[in-house]
Amino acid sequence: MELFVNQVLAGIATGAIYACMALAVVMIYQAIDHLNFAQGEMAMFSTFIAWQLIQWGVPYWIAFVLTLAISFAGGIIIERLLFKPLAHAPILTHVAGFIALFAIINSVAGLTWDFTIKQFPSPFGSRPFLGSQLISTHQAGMIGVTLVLLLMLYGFFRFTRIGLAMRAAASLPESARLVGINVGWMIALGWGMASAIGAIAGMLIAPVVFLEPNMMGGILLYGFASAVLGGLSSPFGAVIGGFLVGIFENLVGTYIPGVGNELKLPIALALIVTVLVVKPNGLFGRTVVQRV
Amino acid sequence: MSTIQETVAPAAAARVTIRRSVSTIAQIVVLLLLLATPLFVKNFVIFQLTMWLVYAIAIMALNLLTGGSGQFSLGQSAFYALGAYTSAILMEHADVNYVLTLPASALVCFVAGVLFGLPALRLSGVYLALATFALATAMPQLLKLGVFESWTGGVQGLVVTKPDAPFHLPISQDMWLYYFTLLVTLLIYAASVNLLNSRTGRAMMAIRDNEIAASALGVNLPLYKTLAFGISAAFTGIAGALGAIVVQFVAPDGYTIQLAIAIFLGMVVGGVGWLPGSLAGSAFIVFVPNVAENISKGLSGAVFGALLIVVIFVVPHGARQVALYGEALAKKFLKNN
Amino acid sequence: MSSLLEIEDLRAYYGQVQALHGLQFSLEDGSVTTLLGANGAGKTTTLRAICNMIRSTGNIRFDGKPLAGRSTEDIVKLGIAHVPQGRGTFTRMTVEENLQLGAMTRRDSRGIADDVERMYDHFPKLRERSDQQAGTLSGGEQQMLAVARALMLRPRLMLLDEPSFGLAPLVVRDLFAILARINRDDKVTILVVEQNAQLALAIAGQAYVIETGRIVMAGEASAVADNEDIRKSYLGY
Amino acid sequence: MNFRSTVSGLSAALAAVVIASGSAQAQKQYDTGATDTGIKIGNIMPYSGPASAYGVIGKIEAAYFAMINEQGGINGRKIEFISYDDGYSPPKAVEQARKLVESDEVLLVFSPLGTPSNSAIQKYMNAKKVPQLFVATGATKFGEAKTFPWTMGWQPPYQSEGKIYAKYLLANKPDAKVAIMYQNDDFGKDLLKGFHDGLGEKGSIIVAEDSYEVAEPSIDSHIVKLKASGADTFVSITTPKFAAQAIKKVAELGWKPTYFQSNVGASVGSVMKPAGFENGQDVMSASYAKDGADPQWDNDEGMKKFYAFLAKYAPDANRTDASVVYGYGEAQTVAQVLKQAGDTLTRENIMKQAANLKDFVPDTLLPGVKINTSPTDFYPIEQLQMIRFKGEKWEPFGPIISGEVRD
Repeated sequence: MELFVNQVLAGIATGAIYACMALAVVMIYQAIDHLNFAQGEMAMFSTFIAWQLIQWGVPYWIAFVLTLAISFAGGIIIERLLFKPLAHAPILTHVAGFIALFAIINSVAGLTWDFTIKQFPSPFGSRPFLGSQLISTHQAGMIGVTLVLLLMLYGFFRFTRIGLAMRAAASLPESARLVGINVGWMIALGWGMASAIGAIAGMLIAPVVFLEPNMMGGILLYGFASAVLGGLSSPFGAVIGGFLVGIFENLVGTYIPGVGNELKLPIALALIVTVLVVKPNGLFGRTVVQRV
Repeated sequence: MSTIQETVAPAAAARVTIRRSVSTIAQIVVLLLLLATPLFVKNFVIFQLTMWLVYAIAIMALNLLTGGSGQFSLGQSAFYALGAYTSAILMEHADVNYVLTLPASALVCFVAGVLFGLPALRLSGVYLALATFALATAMPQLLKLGVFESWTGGVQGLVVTKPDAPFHLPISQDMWLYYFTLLVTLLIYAASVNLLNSRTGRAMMAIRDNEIAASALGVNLPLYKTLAFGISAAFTGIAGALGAIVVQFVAPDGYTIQLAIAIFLGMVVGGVGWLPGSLAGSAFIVFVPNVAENISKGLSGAVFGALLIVVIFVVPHGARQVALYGEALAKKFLKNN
Repeated sequence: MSSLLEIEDLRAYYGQVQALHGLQFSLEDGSVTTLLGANGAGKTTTLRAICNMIRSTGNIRFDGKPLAGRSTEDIVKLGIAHVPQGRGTFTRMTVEENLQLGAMTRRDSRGIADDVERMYDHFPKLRERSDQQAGTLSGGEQQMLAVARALMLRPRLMLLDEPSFGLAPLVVRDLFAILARINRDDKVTILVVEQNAQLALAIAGQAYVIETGRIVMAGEASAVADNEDIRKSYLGY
Repeated sequence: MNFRSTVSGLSAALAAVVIASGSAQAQKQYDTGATDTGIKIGNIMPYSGPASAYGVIGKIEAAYFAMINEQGGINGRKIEFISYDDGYSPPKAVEQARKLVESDEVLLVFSPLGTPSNSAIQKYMNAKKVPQLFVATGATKFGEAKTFPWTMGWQPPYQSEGKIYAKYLLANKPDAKVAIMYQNDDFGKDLLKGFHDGLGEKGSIIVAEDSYEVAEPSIDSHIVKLKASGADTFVSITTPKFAAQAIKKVAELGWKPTYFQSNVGASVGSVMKPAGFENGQDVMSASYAKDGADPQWDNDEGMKKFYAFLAKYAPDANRTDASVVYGYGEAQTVAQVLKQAGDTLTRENIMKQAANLKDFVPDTLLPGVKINTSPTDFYPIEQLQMIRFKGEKWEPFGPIISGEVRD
């Protein structure tokens, strides 16, 4: 029983990583209506920028804010330079563009900062949280930040006009144009926000997994899986999805005898696919009711 | 991501003959080049060309799935691996002749494809992308699994014996494998073309264009979508088997998500849904990395990415777009003469 | 009365195919005008060309200002509301959110809130369903929503593309009554494209008939309605 | 960055010497890839792809040969080092190996990286009788002189390392309860096997084993599970990132086991420092090379040469990266082989000389560790010394241990 509780707690701690990334995934999905395979690398790059600033002696929080601003601008620039010209290309061509972006960012980061792992500071420290050695103060802080971010996103999309306009631009670009929304800039803004949220995710994840150019490889898949499990249209669902994946994966690894440990990722993914077959919009995704 | 619509200007009836003759000439030229090139190059170039054909088959198989039925897969490496291992295990543990391992691989992969296609029926777009992505990630872990280690060689992989040319033909192993692979490629190409022109193919394409309308017309959606997955997997499996024989080695690390991504990129660069484009796409994934590393070792990934961006900026519809320009030029030329 | 919209020599293209061959017409401020024609005659294309949603050449002036070179969203900001074919409803959003979106170009939050109330008065069904996803509305309700959303812009010109399509006759009658009232009370100029010529002619002042991208007849709606050929082709008696 | 160092023309003076010494000329023997003026060496590295972290080995080797060339080459011959990228993909490795052998016509392929890539090309290299020298992996199978006489390893085989930990444990803590975490690949399984073999019939002291995948973002749950097994000894068969995560997590959990960390994950700069020095106290490992980040070697003759080399030829390289030290040591070893081969630059003689290294000591090896090979011993480095982490550095303790694969 103690092992079970421990694994659930460890799962929540790991799940916080996934939840963070899933939030960034949902953000970009809201903006461009599909997934960005280079998102993990963008987050990694942002984290390196923060790390570099800190190395240069910039205090953590100033570096944090600067990184957010740089990432936001970077996201917009990438959209304007790379994806706006492809606006009329087929969607699969966009996916190829994401892959190209992935390769470029990874390679440039590797050359600039090499591949040895770097320590990234945590603003929350890493002492036991409330006496539990399984969740550190950093991980608790990470969960806290994720939840705050979630509330802010919810408010943004739900209650602000620009949030509403972004949702409209993503779901029906042509209609959005007909109510006077500049769809192109909404998409760029979405990229900027997704990139900034990715940066937060990266800066929160790096103290746990250590910073290096390949740090996001595995995490992005988990982020996608969490977002899809929770529902791509629902930031709330994505966060819950992250924790569920973290916990479930640990339990599979611990309790399925024989292959459980070696196959915990495939089993977790198989479960997600099963969920999708039953609930194609994810656990918390809004079902689209359509009358013809 | 499920609807792929590439608009090709509908050719007027009068132009069709010219168009046909242009494409026939092009096909003959390509075929002659394919037949003759090995006679003039070094063995290692023949080996490269063989790998090029192998990946072209895999890309063709993905084209059949995506271009033919509108489904999307980032998990082709899984079927490629399955085919490779089936062939390797049969050859090394059961002494089966390498030629016979190809249909065996095809069969195994067909079954796997159908089994995977069933749950995939309910998924589309990003969901299908994730499911196939998951498959690609899971496959190397399955291959490493301790339970199968006596068969798969576990993390160490399996070494495969390279076949000699039959009938004491006086050609090198490499050249023989090249022509053997070429034959298989042509057979699969012909089969794919026929499939797309058949009732089945038309049903699949109807699904691609509009699922609801297709089902209203009486197309059995589940059957054809599953079938599309099965056939695509079978062809990919053959490519994997050939790859294993040519490389003489299979290991879990050879079939990671990187391979699935490469196959996908090959399809996009070649032009989605255009079978001959598979050759161009395959050339891109086999040769462009070499170009990239020649430009810069430290930044080879970045150079590759940049080249890829150049390609999709210039021809967002891939090699097919180039072919259409070429055809238009050829037509002009023919008319003026 | 002055012209609100003037169109000269409008040509439009879908890829290589030319869909409009030099249209010429104008709309008087405060009028209701209908554009009639068979399927594929170029009616929808004309509306899309006005909003610069397809490639076109020629002169289009709105309130004296040329529209050439303006993006769709800029044209909308000038006060042209376009209710597209298929209504363009944001099905994943609530009814209320759809109305808010209609007022995207406006800055007066007070006025917007008032207008939302006014729309609920116009269309009481929408008030009942204000928190529902728009996709759950019936076809007629969605059409009402589309018109209401367009009105939230406080447009000077409203373009309607086949508003009666797929609706029950009774619903269509309601809808056209409301359109007439909007034109009268709110002084909104209306250009309506219709297959249902009878209804359209009943509320319109002016009518144009378009065939394969060319205007073949123009005049007072009543005169057009009396024309023998038109009666045979479009009105069916 | 061009890795092909150009073959410079034969200097007039050198030509004169060669012509003058008629007897030497008579003994000259060349295979493809060697001439009076140069030697072509091929190499395969994962510059791109998942293992790109190791690409730096190739860069350092290229820099090393640039230095050799600047100092006049080896026996007057300039080294042309041709390095290709295989992206850690076995099929690509085969393609590149064939390109090196058949198109670039190199004399030997040196330091190709990774077990999968080397497994893929081993049969080809041996069939072609081209040396596959000093492969950059510790897999035990690359030292089988009888079956594959053209393939030789360099670093201590992972199995030897595993055996050394086992023997240490049996001698010092025979009643330990051992928990093992290993990377689920050739490296992890090889080292694990060595550990099992070393324990022999005392295998029952292992109470838990858990593998992890490199794709896993965090290994916390494995540690939690292993701790729950009640073990008092922890063997971490991990690469740097996971090694650091494990050291940190074990400390955070308040678990204080006797801790063994595999050598590949024991770098001061890229593991112990990020993990936190306070968390890594008393962790043990086994080592054969000096650590580039360890200040205790600042006045060491060998390391001074190494640092001077870095400063001049690879100023961008990160000296705390164990791969940098590794590349230097390997390159120095192959240079020694070529030196020994003299003017008989045949592939056969290269293998003969590679199998005839006697007490050779590259600058970067721990004091006392020597390279020895023989026609039946294709494992150049087989000696390791136990090390323990104290303060901010590794302290060697105990004797130099030989961990021959077969005993």
